[in-house]
Amino acid sequence: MSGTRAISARRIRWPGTVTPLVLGAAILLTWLLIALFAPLLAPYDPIYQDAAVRLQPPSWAHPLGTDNFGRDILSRVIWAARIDLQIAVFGVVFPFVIGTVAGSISGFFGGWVDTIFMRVIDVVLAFPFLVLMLAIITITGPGLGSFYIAMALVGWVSYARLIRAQFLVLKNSDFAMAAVSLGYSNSRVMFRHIMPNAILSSVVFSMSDAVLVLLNGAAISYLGLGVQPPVAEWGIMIAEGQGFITSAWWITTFPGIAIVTLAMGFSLLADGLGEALGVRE
Amino acid sequence: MTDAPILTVNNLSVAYEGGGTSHTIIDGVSFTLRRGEILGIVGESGSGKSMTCRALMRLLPSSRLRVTGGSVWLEDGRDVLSLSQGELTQVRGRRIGMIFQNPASHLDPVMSIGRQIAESIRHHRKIGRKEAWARMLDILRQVGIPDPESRANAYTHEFSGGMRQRAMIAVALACDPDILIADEPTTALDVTVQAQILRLLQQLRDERGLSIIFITHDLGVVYQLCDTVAVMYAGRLCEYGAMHEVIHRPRHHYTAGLVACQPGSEGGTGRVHTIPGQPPSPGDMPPGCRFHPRCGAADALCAARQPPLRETHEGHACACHHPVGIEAEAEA
Amino acid sequence: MSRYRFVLYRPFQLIPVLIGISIITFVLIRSIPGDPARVLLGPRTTESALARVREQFGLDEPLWLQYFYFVKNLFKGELGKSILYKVDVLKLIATRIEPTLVLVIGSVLLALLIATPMAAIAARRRGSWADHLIRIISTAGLGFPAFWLAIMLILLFSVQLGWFPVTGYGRTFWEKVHHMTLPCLTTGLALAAVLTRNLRASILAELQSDQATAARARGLPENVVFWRHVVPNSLVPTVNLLAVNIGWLISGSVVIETVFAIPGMGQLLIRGIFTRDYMVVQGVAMVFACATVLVNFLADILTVTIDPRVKL
Amino acid sequence: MSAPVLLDVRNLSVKFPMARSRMGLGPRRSLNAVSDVSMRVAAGETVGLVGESGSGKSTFGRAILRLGELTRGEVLLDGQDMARARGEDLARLRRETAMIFQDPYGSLNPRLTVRQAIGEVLHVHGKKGAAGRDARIVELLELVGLDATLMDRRPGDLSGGQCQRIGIARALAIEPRLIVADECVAALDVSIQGQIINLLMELGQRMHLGMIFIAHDLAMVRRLCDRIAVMYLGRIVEEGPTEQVFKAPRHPYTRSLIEAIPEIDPARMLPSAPLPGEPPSPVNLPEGCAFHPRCPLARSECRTAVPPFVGGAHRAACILAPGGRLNEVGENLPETTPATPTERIETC
Repeated sequence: MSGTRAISARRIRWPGTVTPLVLGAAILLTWLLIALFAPLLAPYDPIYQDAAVRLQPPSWAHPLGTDNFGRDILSRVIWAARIDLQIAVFGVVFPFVIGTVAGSISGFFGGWVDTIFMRVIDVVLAFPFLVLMLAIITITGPGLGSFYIAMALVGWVSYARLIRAQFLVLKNSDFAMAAVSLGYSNSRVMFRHIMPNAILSSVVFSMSDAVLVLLNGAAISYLGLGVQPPVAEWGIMIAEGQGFITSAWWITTFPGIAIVTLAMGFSLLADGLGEALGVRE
Repeated sequence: MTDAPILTVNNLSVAYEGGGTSHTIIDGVSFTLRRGEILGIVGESGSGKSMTCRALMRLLPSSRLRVTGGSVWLEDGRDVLSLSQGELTQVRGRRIGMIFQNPASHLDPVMSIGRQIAESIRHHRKIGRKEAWARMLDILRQVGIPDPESRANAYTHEFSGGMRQRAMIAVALACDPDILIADEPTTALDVTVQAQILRLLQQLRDERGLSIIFITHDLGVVYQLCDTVAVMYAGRLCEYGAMHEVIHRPRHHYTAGLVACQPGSEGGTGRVHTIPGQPPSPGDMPPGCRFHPRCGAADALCAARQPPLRETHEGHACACHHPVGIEAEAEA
Repeated sequence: MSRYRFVLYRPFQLIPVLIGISIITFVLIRSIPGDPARVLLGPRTTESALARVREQFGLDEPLWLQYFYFVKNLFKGELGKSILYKVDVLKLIATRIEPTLVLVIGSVLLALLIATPMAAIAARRRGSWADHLIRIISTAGLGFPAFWLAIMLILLFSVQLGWFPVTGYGRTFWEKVHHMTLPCLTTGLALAAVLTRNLRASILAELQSDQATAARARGLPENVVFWRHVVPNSLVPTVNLLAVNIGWLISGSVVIETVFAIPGMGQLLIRGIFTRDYMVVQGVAMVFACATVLVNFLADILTVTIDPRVKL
Repeated sequence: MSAPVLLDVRNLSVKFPMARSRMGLGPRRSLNAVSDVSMRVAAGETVGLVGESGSGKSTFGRAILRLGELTRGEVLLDGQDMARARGEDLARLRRETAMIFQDPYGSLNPRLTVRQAIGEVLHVHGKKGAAGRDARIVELLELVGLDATLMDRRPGDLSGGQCQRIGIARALAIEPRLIVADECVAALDVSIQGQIINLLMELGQRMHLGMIFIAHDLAMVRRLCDRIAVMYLGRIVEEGPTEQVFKAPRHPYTRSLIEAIPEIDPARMLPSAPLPGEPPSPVNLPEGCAFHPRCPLARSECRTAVPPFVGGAHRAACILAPGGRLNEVGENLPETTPATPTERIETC
């Protein structure tokens, strides 16, 4: 009953007319603009230390207050958007590319190639994500570059598994078999017919993955193994403010809110995209 | 078959409401069911045959679907559509049982068949665990499941296709309902297994006086099983009457076309008769008679006015301005 | 019972994964630049200690032989000695396991306690304000950095209200409960966000499933349909989700132990990294990996128990 | 059929290896999807392949087009064995054969428009330069009874019947000589089914195509096919000219199958004692004749030996069939006299 199926198809409705896609895109766009125009928007230099205004609560001069070095929190939050957006983007792109290539090779060819990839994936997945990343960073030394290397080495498995599963389903789908029966070459079937359909779910996944990457990046900086001071980054700012929570709550609170909103933007975009493209996690 | 109707559906309508618009999915469907009668509801995908039965069980699959009018009278004079939730649970399963096309998805995969049946029995009749279990075994035996003692502990996925359908019939009949609604129960089965299930339904009718509403797209199955038949097209009832009368002397052009479409008709060889075009979609119904764009006998009247369902003969009603075989009188 | 036969032979199937884990940890330590013996013993050490390590791991032998010695030591339960604490890594880990275990199990229990009713309310009153609220909170919850949430909870419950201690672990049972409540709540809340979203989606799907419709059609009241047919079927994907998230949960505990200064394995790991105590890093990583494998194995047993269709 | 043989399948078998039970230490088992099946199709001839689910008919259809695994046997296309063909030989098979699938939506790439989907076939096979391509697409669409205005639609916007016609147009674009249609009307409504059957009938005649029509609906097969082959558990149990098979079936299974079709005919009501049981799993095939556990005529001989497939143009694999071991005289099957109806039901 095609008619009833169309009607009973489940649609996730969000309150009002604002769809998650629009809301998520708006949040991300806002942060992107903030990051781009940081020099214009930030009232102060993010690393300038002014001993005269240490630990000031939010005021007209310093809307989000100042930290223990007298640096303006608002300016630091704005400048940090550049670093954290970069973390979310690069932390996703490298694993995405590696995982997609590995997953499609594994899924398309099957056999021993697939077996080897699956074993490697099993082993990498056996390690808790952050633990393996930390172990890698131990070797490469702290810093943003190390973070990206660790991210690429660890994060690709999720994409590889996802793409592989999609390939296995699509490879046996009627339309792929139709393509083979019409005499199309292997590469045409793989790149023109299977890949565009398979990659949709990874694109959606990459949006929710961006949330995890962002949180991981911030956590690693918080632990002191990522971005190094005095650079403004939300995770570091939270770490720096932790010692002052009893006296200066604003130092930790505002960078946290920044992370939550940016992450929410990615989550909403993932929900919206998944719904629009008919992909379910 | 006795004359007193056990179920009377009167002018049942269902609408889909969403995105600011509302369109009618089921438009004024009426029929009656008598004790021991097997009524076939035939129609193609999207004709609303399934939806009609969901509506009268108040099991519409989406909150956007709403019954907009009509009534469903039980034998005791209650209207199913105005029952409270509590009363409804006493009607479903106890008075009206229901089986579906795909037993694999309509049975709980993580509960054994026996427990599902016993659960229904214990819910409707307040009896003990042991008694319910014994009764459950009895029902499994009645629907032809061999070795019920051990099969009762099996799960859905451990049954074959035909056995699953038998198990679902057992679940539906657990509380001895008067009416069984069968929503395309044999469509997914192989023909030899279909024949077994049709035979079983006939037996249940003969032995228990069960009344059955049998929904199908296959006129052949209707011919083999039913006493009366209702033909639906695009959400409306277009013909209704005694089965032999409707199939051998169809009055509605759609029914006539459908009978001629059967691959087994005309000796079963040569080109197949077809109905040109395709059924309309729910959001885009043609005005007047909904079949007129595909009908060879359509004229301006058909495009302008919806034909009412009228009795052409004793116990045979048809919604057509120009019924097959009845000439001028239709104009009146 | 034959469905449970995999319990007997699954451990053998896990051997390749365990070998893989040992290879990765082996390679990790060997890829640090410099003299491995010096790397393993730290900067301040004696020549005799260096010689002993070189002999124990055969550091002048070919790499595959070194790996062989490494595995042989593993079987003897020797993961090497900590540079900082001067004790066997395994013994060190043994003293640190309890707080981490309490944290992980406590968080899972709290998360289930929070997520199940939330998801049930949201799914059954779909489209109501309660549903919208739960969904917005859980979606936002996905993006809460655990360490920040921890600080916020400390600010509220410890600093403002003074209900819970800020840091530490305690000695007696009740002290431990007192100390671990906030840490468990932190990771529990983060996990609850993920669980609520997924459980809500699978309950919604099950509520509209054919089998639920059929259960209503045989006259079962909505409550019976929900608790007897909808919830058991929705739990199947949730168990898998929990198993998948165990790695994530351990990662979270590493950070949370640092925030609350809990003397667990996570804190040990972080200290190990800062003090370049490589043997500790290697040992903790390995134990965590094996724990993940074990949890996934347990999840398989649970899945088979609640879903008779699954064959392993 | 005097026309030259286009496709000659000889002793084709397909076995799917199954995972060993008990951690790979149990006995190696395999699923016998197709066992020792032979079939010939001449140009311009339509052969129906019928059977219930699990009979192996689809597996067979895929194997002969090399779209699925194939364990043993030969697939001769114009006398050349394609069973193990590679490279250019395989490309020739692809050029000359096409498949029509069951799911009208699933067999089309959801992301491609009609123009792209058919245009791609023309492009890959170098059928037309870019200039003539659109004209050819219009021509193909008209051939299958579709309007050229549908060119830029995607499958999601089309009805099942329209998608199935596009599937046929796409298959015709390579100008094949053999078409395998796998349950290609099963997912459609009755009134649309007839349209597709008529279309296939017309095209088959006009283009002199060889066609294998795989279906479970015997009435449809009777309309369309010149010859019919009945499969049960991976073997052909009966084969012959359609009308002969329908009017005088020689295998008890074929007869039960025909009897079970619900027809609108007062003379052909369903039997009061339908064929009991369901086909067993292809993993553990019964010894002897695979049908014997369900057969109302089964003798003790049926349990031991696989009956030979005998009898000229109309052949059957049953010892009771004309030419079978117990029926040298060639009489048709004896009527069955089963036990009481209820007894039957309970044993199934």
